[in-house]
Amino acid sequence: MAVFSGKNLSCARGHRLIFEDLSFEIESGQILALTGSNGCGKTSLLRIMAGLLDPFTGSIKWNGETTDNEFLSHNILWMAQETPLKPQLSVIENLQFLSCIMGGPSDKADIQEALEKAGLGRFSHYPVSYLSMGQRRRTLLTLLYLVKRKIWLIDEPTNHLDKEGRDHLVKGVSDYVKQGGITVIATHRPELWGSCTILDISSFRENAQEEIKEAA
Amino acid sequence: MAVFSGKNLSCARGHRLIFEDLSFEIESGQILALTGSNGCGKTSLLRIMAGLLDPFTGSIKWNGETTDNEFLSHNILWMAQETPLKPQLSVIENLQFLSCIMGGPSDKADIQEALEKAGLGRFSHYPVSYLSMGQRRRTLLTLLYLVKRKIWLIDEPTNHLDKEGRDHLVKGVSDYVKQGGITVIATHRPELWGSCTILDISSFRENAQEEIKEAA
Amino acid sequence: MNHLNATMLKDLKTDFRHGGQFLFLPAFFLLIVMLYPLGLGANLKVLQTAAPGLLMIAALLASLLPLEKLYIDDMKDGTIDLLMLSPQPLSFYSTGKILAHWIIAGLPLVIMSPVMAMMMGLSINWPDVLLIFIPATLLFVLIGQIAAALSLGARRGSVLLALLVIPLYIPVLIFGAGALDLLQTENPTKGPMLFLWAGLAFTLPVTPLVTTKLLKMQMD
Amino acid sequence: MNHLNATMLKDLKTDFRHGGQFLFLPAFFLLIVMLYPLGLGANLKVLQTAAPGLLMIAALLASLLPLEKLYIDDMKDGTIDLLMLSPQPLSFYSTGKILAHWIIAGLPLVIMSPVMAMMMGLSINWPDVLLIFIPATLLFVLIGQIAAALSLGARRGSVLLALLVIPLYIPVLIFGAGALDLLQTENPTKGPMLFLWAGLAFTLPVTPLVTTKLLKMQMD
Amino acid sequence: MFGYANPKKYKTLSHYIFLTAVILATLFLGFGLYLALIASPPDYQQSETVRIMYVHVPAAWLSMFIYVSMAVAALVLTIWKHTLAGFYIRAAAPIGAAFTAACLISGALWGQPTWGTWWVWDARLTSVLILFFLYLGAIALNNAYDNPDKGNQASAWLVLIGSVNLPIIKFSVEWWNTLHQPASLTSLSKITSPGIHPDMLTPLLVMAFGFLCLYGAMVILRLDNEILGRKIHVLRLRTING
Ligand code: HEM
Ligand SMILES: Nc1ncnc2c1ncn2[C@@H]1O[C@H](COP(=O)(O)OP(=O)(O)OP(=O)(O)O)[C@@H](O)[C@H]1O
Ligand SMILES: Nc1ncnc2c1ncn2[C@@H]1O[C@H](COP(=O)(O)OP(=O)(O)OP(=O)(O)O)[C@@H](O)[C@H]1O
Ligand SMILES: [Mg+2]
Ligand SMILES: [Mg+2]
Repeated sequence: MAVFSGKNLSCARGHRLIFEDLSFEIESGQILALTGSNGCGKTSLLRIMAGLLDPFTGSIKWNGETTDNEFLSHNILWMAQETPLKPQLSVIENLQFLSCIMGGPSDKADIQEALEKAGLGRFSHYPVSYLSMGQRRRTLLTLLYLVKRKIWLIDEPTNHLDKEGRDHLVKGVSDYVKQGGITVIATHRPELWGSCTILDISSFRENAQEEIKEAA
Repeated sequence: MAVFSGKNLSCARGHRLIFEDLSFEIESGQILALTGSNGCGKTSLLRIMAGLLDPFTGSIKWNGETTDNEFLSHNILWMAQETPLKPQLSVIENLQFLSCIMGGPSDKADIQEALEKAGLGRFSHYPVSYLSMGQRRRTLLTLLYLVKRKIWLIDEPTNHLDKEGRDHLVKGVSDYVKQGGITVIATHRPELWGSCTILDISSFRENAQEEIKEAA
Repeated sequence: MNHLNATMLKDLKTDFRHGGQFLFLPAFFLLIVMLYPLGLGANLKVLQTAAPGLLMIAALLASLLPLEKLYIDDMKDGTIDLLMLSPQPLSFYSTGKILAHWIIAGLPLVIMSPVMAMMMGLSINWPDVLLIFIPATLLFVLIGQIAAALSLGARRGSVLLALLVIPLYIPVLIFGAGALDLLQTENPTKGPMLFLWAGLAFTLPVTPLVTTKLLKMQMD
Repeated sequence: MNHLNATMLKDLKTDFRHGGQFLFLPAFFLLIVMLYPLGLGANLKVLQTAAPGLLMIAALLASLLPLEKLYIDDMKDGTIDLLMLSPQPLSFYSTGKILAHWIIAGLPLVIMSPVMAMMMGLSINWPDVLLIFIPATLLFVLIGQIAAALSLGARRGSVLLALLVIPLYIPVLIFGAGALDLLQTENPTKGPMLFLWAGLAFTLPVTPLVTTKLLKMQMD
Repeated sequence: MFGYANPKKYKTLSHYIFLTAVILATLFLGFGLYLALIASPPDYQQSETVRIMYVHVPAAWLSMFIYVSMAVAALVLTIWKHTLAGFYIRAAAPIGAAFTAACLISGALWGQPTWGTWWVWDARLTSVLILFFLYLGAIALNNAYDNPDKGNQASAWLVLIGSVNLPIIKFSVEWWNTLHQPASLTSLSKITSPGIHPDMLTPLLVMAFGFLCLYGAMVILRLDNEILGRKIHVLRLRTING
């Protein structure tokens, strides 16, 4: 049973301490939902988990061993709050590039198939700048089915999605964890994700949020 | 009693007809919630209402008269899906600029006050690039209280907001319509907005979604 | 505070905080001017003959560089939508943009130009240099603004931008370099300089109106 | 398909669809070269002495202009985050970037260079011109990449970029212009040209590694 | 050697170095100035203006020496990740820039009477100017990041890359024929027979050593400041936390 955990994490951004002394532990087959008020550090924690941000103290472990680049780059699927799609390129071109750098297939046919499944088949040759916000997010989410990784880190994925899209995503995540995946989701609606562990980050702030005057 | 209405609207984007023969009518004191699946044309309809996009057919009326630029620019408050904040400028500088171009106050003191009310007081001198997504949206929403207009057009405002932020916004909107305002909201969660008229745009598509092949 | 000020302030501040064009462009100007003696060898004679053209090209580049990004940010993040719905006229906005652009990309060069001219061995009075550089930089900025607004919504916008702006810049470049050149010789006919000012007199009032129209046209 | 191809394709396509540097830069090169005869009054003698420096400066500027935007988009929209978490090494990405940059800003100039040299009255064989322009444009691109990666996460990135890149460009400029100049005289020592190739041999393998390191450093 | 790369151990040592450096600098600069301005003879060609040399040449040497020392520190920082090396770059860069400016300004002042011009675009002068820009770039990079460690790392890379400029400065007078004087003192071939009169050589060397001590004192002061600044940065984060 694989365990993904973090111990005594604290996080500093700019000149402020965002949260402190936070620990979590999650096993394969589980969903961890990060909640908390705006600006409490959900995104920051996800970045720390992905190794994109150095924690101020503490460390992230996989089966008890500190995660290194090698591990992270083969096992993490990272999906940020913003979409890394290039507006000038077509949907399929974007996905080819993204899937390729994430180590998935970069064959047109495979990607077209995934797009069909997500109901975006007919848009595959549209430049992304023509898509509505929800369509962009859906485009990005098809990556979940193209790339195979052990850990999904997803930041507020339901924004911009309609009801059907949300349901589809929730089902995707629950299928994935059923097969032994680990998912961490930052979300303002933990109730969507069924039986998940909830970690409220707001409670690790205390007076960390005090402001320091700072030149803009 | 003022009436904001649209008749026989249809909308073309790129080479496709998005929706067809759509009409709506809304009186002061009411909320109209635009719903529908991703890409059905909510944002497009809002843009048509604001005069930012020409309808393919039909027109928008205010008390029976077709709206013109003069009317629109004095009576519409437009809040898009993306935030027009400049990451390099501080929160207060951004709001000064936005409030100024929307004809609101551009005094530092006024804006600081509005920020305090929104719970963002301590961030006023932060560059926007330091803010979390939710904090950015909250910043933008303070404009609702700085600028006085007859019609609010808001596109999916609850994205990125935490529970408290959502409640605050819902309350703001309901207070506004109680005082005779008109609000049109594009949303995937109509249930949030209490007693509102729901307009499902998906139902005006029929075969409008037929695709026309197009060079990327 | 109105639109015009607000826009100008916003642009200047944004640049100051982030892009730093206001520092970049003069540094760039200086460095380019420095490159020539290096590239051409320290042969003063050659340098002098090349100088007018080189100075003008440096000024041209300084106005050209910020063009591409001029309206893009405001377009992408929806600021222009808000401006369309503003009670104040849109031409305030374009005028603010023009002023900010010139303050960043023109003014510093104008101030530096007499020194640069001296460094390149030109023997011209500084008021004359200013009389050439002021209209030239303004023209570069104004023409650039029109081209930027024109190419904004278009597919392959920047290709268009390049294709539009270069032909329009050439006359300014030729008259500017010509004026500098003539002033240096014994025979200072002021013809080219007058052309520059005439061009400016025509372009200055028209540009805010044209860019405003173009911006409106780009909406959809 | 790997990272390298994917990145290169993405950059080329994006530029082709939108940025249009691939058209702008050659046009610009041509313009600069065309301008000098205008400014210098078609005096072939002067033109010839100035030509080597001018050609090199034009090539330098062409590589410099796209630098500012090179990594910014990928940084802003989170593409670089994804790359950090990619199973393939990040140096593939930087190599792809370098290639795309050179194809856009170097290759066209290399192809045009013999003609340009001829237009400016230089009497050099075209293979020799190529032997100078290939390493020179490559060096401009490589050094530029390092500077771009270095100034990426910094405040006032673009000022920094100019400040960083131009001092590093100067040796290439001096040797490049020197080599063109020497080839034209009776006394064709190949010294400067060898310096260029030696510089390239050193810089080429190092650059992808250095930019990779720098990109990693920029993360937070 | 890296024992002192620990800021704490360094602290005790630095105090003594600082004191010695200040004392030596005062002595040597005082004596050197006396020799340079009063005791040494005017040049037979350049008469009194030759005295500019006693500032110009030491400043030129130091501008290069400091850069070399920064390059070594940069290497240490990028390879062994010793924080102190980063602090050193931060501390040394502005001083190096100042000495380079002194070299440029004194050179220009000297150029006016001897060459009849303040400035020519020859390789030596230009490469010193580039050195000056490199210093400015390093300073700018140091301060361009929210996280000072990032600033140090970025700056270290620039210093490393920029060090290609050093041989160009050094050998510019030999590779290109220029107006500027070739090195008569520090050139390898002439080491056995310095082409400079001992009456001028002594004050020059005394001044140079005085400059070096002055630099030592200044850099240590600035290093201490950097270390304190870092402590403040960390303390700030901690105290906010209560
Ligand atoms: C801004 C202008 C100048 C700059 C940037 C400059 C730069 C330098 C540099 C870097 C050195 C150190 C050379 C080495 O150790 O290899 C140096 C040395 C020297 N410079 Fe200058 N210099 C300038 C102007 C002048 C002028 C006008 C003169 C006098 C005519 C002059 C005379 C000397 C002499 C005599 C040395 C000592 C050479 C030796 O014996 O090693 N310099 N200069
Ligand atoms: N600039 C454009 N050019 C061509 N087609 C466009 C353009 N913008 C949007 N479209 C198309 O118009 C349709 C409606 O887009 P719109 O943004 O109005 O959808 P929406 O209802 O707001 O969707 P969402 O819920 O995802 O925000 C989409 O199918 C989209 O592909
Ligand atoms: N680059 C940065 N520099 C300085 N401070 C930052 C930076 N990025 C984020 N912050 C601050 O860190 C805090 C946490 O940000 P984060 O993005 O992790 O919040 P979040 O929990 O994801 O919020 P949201 O729900 O709004 O997305 C915020 O208060 C924000 O102001
Ligand atoms: Mg977040
Ligand atoms: Mg929408």
